[in-house]
Amino acid sequence: MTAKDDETPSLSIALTGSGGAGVITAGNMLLDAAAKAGCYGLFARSSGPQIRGGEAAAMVRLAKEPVAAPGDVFDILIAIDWHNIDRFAVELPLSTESLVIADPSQGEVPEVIAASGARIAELPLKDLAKTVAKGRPNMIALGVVAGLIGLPDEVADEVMARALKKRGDEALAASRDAFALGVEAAGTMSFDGPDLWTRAATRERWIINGNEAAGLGAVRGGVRFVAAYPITPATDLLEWMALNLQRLGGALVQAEDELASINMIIGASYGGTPALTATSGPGLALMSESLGLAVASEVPVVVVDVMRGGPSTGIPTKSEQSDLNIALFGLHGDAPHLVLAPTSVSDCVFTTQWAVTLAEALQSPAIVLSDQLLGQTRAIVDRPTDIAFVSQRVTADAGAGEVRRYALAGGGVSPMAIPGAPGAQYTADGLEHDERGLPSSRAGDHVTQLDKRAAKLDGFDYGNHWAEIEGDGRRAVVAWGSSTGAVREALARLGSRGHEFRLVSPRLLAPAQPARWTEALEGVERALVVELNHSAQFYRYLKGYCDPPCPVDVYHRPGPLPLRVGELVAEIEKWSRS
Amino acid sequence: MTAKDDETPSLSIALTGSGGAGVITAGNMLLDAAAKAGCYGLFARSSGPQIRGGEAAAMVRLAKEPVAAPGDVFDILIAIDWHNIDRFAVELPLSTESLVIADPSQGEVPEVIAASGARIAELPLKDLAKTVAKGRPNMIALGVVAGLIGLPDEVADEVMARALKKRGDEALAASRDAFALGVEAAGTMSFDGPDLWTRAATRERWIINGNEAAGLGAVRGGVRFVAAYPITPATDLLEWMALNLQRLGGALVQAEDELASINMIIGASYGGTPALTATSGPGLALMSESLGLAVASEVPVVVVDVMRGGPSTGIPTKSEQSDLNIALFGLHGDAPHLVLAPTSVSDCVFTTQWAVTLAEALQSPAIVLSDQLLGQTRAIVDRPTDIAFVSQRVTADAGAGEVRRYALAGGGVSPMAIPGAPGAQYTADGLEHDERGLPSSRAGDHVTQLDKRAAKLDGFDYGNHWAEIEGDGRRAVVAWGSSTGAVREALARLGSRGHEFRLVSPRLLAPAQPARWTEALEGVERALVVELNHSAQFYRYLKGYCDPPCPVDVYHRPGPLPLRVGELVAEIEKWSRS
Amino acid sequence: MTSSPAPIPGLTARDYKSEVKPVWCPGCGDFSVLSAITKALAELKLPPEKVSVISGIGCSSRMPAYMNSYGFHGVHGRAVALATGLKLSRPDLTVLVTGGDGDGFSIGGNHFLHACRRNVDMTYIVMDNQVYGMTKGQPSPTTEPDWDSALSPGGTGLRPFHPLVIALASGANFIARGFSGDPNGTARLIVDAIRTPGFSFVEVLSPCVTFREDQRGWKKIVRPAPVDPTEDIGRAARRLMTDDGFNLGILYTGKRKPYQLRLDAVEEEPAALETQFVV
Amino acid sequence: MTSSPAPIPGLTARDYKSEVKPVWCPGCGDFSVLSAITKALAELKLPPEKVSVISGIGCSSRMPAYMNSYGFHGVHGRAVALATGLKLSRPDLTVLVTGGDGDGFSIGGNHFLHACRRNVDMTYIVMDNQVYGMTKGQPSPTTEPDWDSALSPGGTGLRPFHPLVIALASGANFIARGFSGDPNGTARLIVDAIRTPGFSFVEVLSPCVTFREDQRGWKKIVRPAPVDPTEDIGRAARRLMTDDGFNLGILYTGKRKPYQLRLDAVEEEPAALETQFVV
Ligand SMILES: Cc1ncc(C[n+]2csc(CCOP(=O)(O)OP(=O)(O)O)c2C)c(N)n1
Ligand SMILES: Cc1ncc(C[n+]2csc(CCOP(=O)(O)OP(=O)(O)O)c2C)c(N)n1
Ligand code: SF4
Ligand code: SF4
Ligand SMILES: [Mg+2]
Ligand SMILES: [Mg+2]
Repeated sequence: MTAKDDETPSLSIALTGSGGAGVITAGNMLLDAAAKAGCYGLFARSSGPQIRGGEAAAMVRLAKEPVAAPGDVFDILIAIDWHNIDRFAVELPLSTESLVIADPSQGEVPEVIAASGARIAELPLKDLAKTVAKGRPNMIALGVVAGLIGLPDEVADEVMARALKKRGDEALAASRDAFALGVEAAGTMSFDGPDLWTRAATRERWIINGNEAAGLGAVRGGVRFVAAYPITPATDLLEWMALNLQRLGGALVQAEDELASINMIIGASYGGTPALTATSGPGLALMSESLGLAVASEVPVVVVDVMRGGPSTGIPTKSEQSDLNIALFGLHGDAPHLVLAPTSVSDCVFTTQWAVTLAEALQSPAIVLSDQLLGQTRAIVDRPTDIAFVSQRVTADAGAGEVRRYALAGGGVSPMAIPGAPGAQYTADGLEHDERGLPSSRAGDHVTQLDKRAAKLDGFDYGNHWAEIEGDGRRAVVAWGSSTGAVREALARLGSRGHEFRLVSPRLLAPAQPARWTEALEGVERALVVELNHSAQFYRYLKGYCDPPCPVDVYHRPGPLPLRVGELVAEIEKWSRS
Repeated sequence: MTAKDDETPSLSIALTGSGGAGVITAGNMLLDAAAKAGCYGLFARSSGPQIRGGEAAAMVRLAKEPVAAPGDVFDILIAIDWHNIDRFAVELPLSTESLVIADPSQGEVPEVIAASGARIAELPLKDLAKTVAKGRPNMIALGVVAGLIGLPDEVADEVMARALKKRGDEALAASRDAFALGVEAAGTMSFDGPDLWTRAATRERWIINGNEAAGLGAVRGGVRFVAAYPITPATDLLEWMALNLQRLGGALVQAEDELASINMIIGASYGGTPALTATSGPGLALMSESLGLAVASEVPVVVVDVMRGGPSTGIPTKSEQSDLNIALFGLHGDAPHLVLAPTSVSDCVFTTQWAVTLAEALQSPAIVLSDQLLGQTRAIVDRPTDIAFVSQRVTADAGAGEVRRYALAGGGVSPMAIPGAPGAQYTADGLEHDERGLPSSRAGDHVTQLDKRAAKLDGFDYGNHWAEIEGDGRRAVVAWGSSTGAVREALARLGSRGHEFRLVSPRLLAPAQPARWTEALEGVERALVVELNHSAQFYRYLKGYCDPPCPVDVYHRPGPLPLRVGELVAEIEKWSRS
Repeated sequence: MTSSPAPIPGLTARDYKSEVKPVWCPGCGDFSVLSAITKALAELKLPPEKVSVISGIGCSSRMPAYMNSYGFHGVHGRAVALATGLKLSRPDLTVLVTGGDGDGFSIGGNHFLHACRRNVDMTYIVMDNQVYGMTKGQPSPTTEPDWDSALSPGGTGLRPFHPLVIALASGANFIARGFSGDPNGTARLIVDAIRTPGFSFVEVLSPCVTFREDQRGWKKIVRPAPVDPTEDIGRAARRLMTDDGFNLGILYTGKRKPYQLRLDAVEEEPAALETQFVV
Repeated sequence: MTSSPAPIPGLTARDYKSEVKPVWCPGCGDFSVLSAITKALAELKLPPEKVSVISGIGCSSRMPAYMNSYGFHGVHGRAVALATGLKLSRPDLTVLVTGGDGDGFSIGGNHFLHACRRNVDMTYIVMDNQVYGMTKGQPSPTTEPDWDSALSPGGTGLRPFHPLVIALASGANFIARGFSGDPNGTARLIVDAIRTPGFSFVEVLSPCVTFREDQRGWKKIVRPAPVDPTEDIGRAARRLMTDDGFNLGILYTGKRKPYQLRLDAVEEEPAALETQFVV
């Protein structure tokens, strides 16, 4: 269906089927091919709790402009089968303009789908596949989609050839034939979508997911040591690091648990190597005691928390922005540290790189709040620019006289001796200490060191990177992390309807930036915070720490469903009339 | 020195000396004797980082009325020696009206002490002790104090007899003789203090510290299982429990670490036994992942956090109120739970008992924020009343048809089947689940269960226990936990000077009580939060969660020095003119 | 070891299974472990409501939901601690702990050590597949050093953790190894484990057909241990130190007294404690 | 074992000590362990700045501050993990870990297990006083079952944890026991521990004179192990299983290759990784 006039021209396509049906493969190929044909887009997957053999949905959105949120409804849903469709139909919104392609051999179109009023086209995918030697329904489905949306033939072919290189010529031929059958079948259906293929890429484009992007940002920032314990949805970030660090003279160690991984990276960083771990909520919780050690002993480390549904084990495979509280406040005692949130898949590169740089420059732990949505969505993006930050760790020169590890100089950043440097030996300590690092329970030492650790973070000039601020309306919408994408698109849609809004999306969440907040909201009558959690965590934080200069409201709800542009347009419109 | 007219008539006495000098013994005996003589009072100790042989100070305050904070200055300081006095002189404020009694054989009165301008009286404690067979200087010092403050002879004798019972007659005789020598020596000194001995006790009086009080509250609330790992300053609470639970058919298990202790109590509580652990900041941090499990699986448990100086290992033996953030927000995901804070040593009984009751009734973890100051201060108090709370755990009847463990009934509190009950089997789960407890990643189940867990806490009627509210001024001072005592006394002092203030001290910190807050501050023009931490944690929380109906300011500073009444009087006066 | 279980009147294995369909991959060894456990319970004729099955996180840790007993699906690595609190406070219950090699020996290693030492009366069944199944194929402590995976390209290079040796060294009172391909034999081991007072440890080789295809070959390698169960800790040590990981059966059974709390002491009321405070 | 250390020209034990006065109680065994460590370093002539001493929390864990090397006084129980990160990323440093029995075997038990298995080249010295000194006298995993204390009135009733057996069972490459009353002998053990590649574990019996007065009697009980160091893991196992805890000397020394990271691989720039993303 063509987008409404005020919508970003885009197409949303879902492929569903039970495990083994190959919908994820087909979805990935669709995205790859679309990228080659010059469009932007996203690929997200949803799957059941089974490790293998469960149902899955491949959800692709293609657009002429960069997009960062799922479409409001799927224009095309092609179902290889209806396995467990009840469980995730809610993730696949349809409208009367949607086209549903179903294989009659898989039974009737289920009520949850039919109820949408979508047009139904029947196609015997399974039987068709049997007409091709080794043909598979998923490749037919891919062909149908390609045919419907007008994907140039040569790109699909190129992508198939690359994807099936290892499987041999026979497999490739089977796929090609099946694909062609699909394209042919599409010719019998009517579908009218935007033409996404006209625009040639002017800049280099990448396909990357947020976990890879965070990994790349980390190594750009200098990280060469990673210790970690697997956890969904952070594991693929770790796997990317394990493979890629090898090429840079770095390495990843699998730790026995998260208590070990955080301590291992503290040890490596103390030894002079920028170090990182990645985890999700349960692992972050286990790290909180030792994050406090990094604060007190002033050792830079970076923890990427790829958030998932909470609390406790929660919903491991789905997204939510509910670890903000623990990231900000999960350490015991007064323990100031850095918290950052990437604002999009490709911003995971920048924000993680910046987090490493800040951690190093400020000798502080930094927590990066990514989430499953950013981490596991593959996106077609412009190549993220390569920024060379100037600040870095201040080290103590060897033999330059007495070295006071925790000296009250440099705005709270004291030169850090690296083991091996002669004459600068000291003991890093989590006990309260004096300037030399010797344990002290004196009130004077306690307050000076607490002041120092807060001042170095509060006094640093974070420049414009602290937030993305766009537009100039009298009303502002504040989003953070993965919610930014959907809010940005919603504001654009509202903008084209003549309502101007300001978007404020902070990348730096802690230390709190009350002055910058006030500036960002200058001239704003009223602001709305948008976030994906149950207890409005950022909204509360803003009110408690930032004295916003205008009334602030909030629209929030928990995951696992991502925020949709249409949902936000409706909410923001309602709010803006309030 | 007599107290100024507006001050609570009281006397503050410090005894100092190196390890083995016995000042702690003497201080305890002084408090015990004073209690027998019918006065109120406090005993706090300060010691160096050494386990044995380090310097120590016994700090006693005696008064006609119940007191909950140290005096502004010490009226009497008696030093057996000056070992490491530099290190803790700041904990021993003196004025020109103070009397310092020093043994000339221990060298000159150190500059930090002399600079106060206090009167100095010399007394050769060590030499005098030698004149008595097995005489010890600390008993002479006790005699001196007793003589100066007019402690009735018979009570001192009674206390000595009891304390030395096990050591035999010879030891008792030596102490008595040394004590008498001290009393005699006091006769040669001039000291003019209030008479504290006239008022006969009308109610039963106890001597108890906050750790014992919390223990008593816990067992009154029904706790019969404790699993814990030692940590200063919570260990003595655990030791009290270990001994006393035995008499009640309960027991304490020493766990291998805090990860085990929190899980052990979750297991015990799941099995139907009200269960508790106690720890301090580092241990609480380690428990946060599993506290989230208790939230999600709805298992009641109580964690008493006896706070100490943070962050990290910090200052283990000294007090601070800096674990509020982690107690409120240290769990990953949206994880509503209970947080309470006792407002005085004796309120540790009530608040802990209430915490157990609430946890049980609401099937929620509860964190009780005590601190070193409450936990380790021995206080003479009126017997805490014995409250029988009516609410209790709602259990599922065996065989009463299908049991939905997480049914959406009862305002969010669903009947909990206890293992052993036939026909009611279920699996408690930290994964998101449906009403039956079966794992679910459906959006609908997630939001209903999140709503349920929040609603059961938000909807409960906490009655008047939620806070102590006293006085009726247009200005209010808000304190929580151990700060309440000093604030209360400061407000009384200001009150007698004609300035009326309202005191608001919340006992229930979470869930946030915005409506009650508004009510408590009704008619108030301006409020001041007072707390002992570096980052104004409660102040920020109040602003973020409670929309206070009037402007709120804050006076806060970190530990380890306790808030003093004089300090607060000055700060509040300054503020009230603002 | 008890003799072959006779047909049981009354309760059958079915009575210990719930209606919930496992999320396990078709062919996963854990299905047979579920069978073995329920057969063992049927053999013991334990009322389902007097059995509690406690687990952490992992494919294998999903076990409790598939059973008709009480269950607790806790957090990763802490099941043994949770079970300890339950059993100590509720000695009347039969407590089983079920989980995986990652859950039990990696993140949960400390609780495993101390549970063996503490010797509380429970049975710990670890479905060892030498891999993290649930997180899609990372090496666990029992994985061979050269097993290639995305997280450890080329292998970890680490000596595998030997669970039975550690159990023996830290004091477990009953040590056995079963194989999911032999649910009847495994059921017999579990029966004995439950019957033996104290902490009983049963490692069950349970192939992960998805990430460790190679483990399908286990059925050809496993064999009954060519020795009798022993009570001699020295003999057991020698035997286990040289064990290749595929000997099935009871490998050690001791006589240490289980750790119990004295919960039936004088029944006083809390008020009785107050005298210690009175001035 | 090396021969008795000859007088060392140049660096002496003093050069490895800091100016900080220990907080230890007069008579605490840990003073002699400090001496032993500094003597060992002097014997090895290691530049102080190339040595890092890592610890957790406890009386014994205060060690780093008393030395003139680099140090890290981390959190309770995690020293071995912190040291692992340091050594893996800085193979040029000599890394020692020092701590107590509570720190290492109770809260730190899992890292101990996995460090033995991982076999990173470092030396772990545990001052075993069979008590929690710093928190004023609670039982530790190595405490006898009948030792009375406020937290465990009448004793824990638990079988003591045998650190050397666990070290052996989990793969430590060098296992020795020293006694603080014999600082020279202990220094020699530490020299050998440092020289032996891989994870070396040295338990030093170090009396807590404040909470375990009875340990003053240890000096009469300890004796050199009546056997030679062995490389045979089976022999070592048998020997340790029957050991009464007072045999001093090297009890096992293996030849396993230490775990190292390949950090000197192709030195590419991050930009080289970007091709994988290009459309
Ligand atoms: C604290 C924490 N860290 C990590 C995880 C992620 N996680 C879930 S299961 C698992 C490992 C499972 O392996 P195993 O115990 O061997 O079970 P299997 O799936 O192989 O049966 C991990 C690492 C988690 N849930 N919690
Ligand atoms: C997480 C945490 N839990 C508990 C403590 C309290 N704590 C400090 S030292 C210690 C035990 C020390 O015993 P050990 O390691 O044997 O050392 P020792 O003092 O006997 O030398 C404990 C429990 C802590 N600091 N951190
Ligand atoms: S991933 Fe492996 S362990 Fe998990 S269910 Fe599948 S086969 Fe079983
Ligand atoms: S308490 Fe014991 S271990 Fe600690 S310093 Fe004193 S003697 Fe040593
Ligand atoms: Mg496994
Ligand atoms: Mg010890």
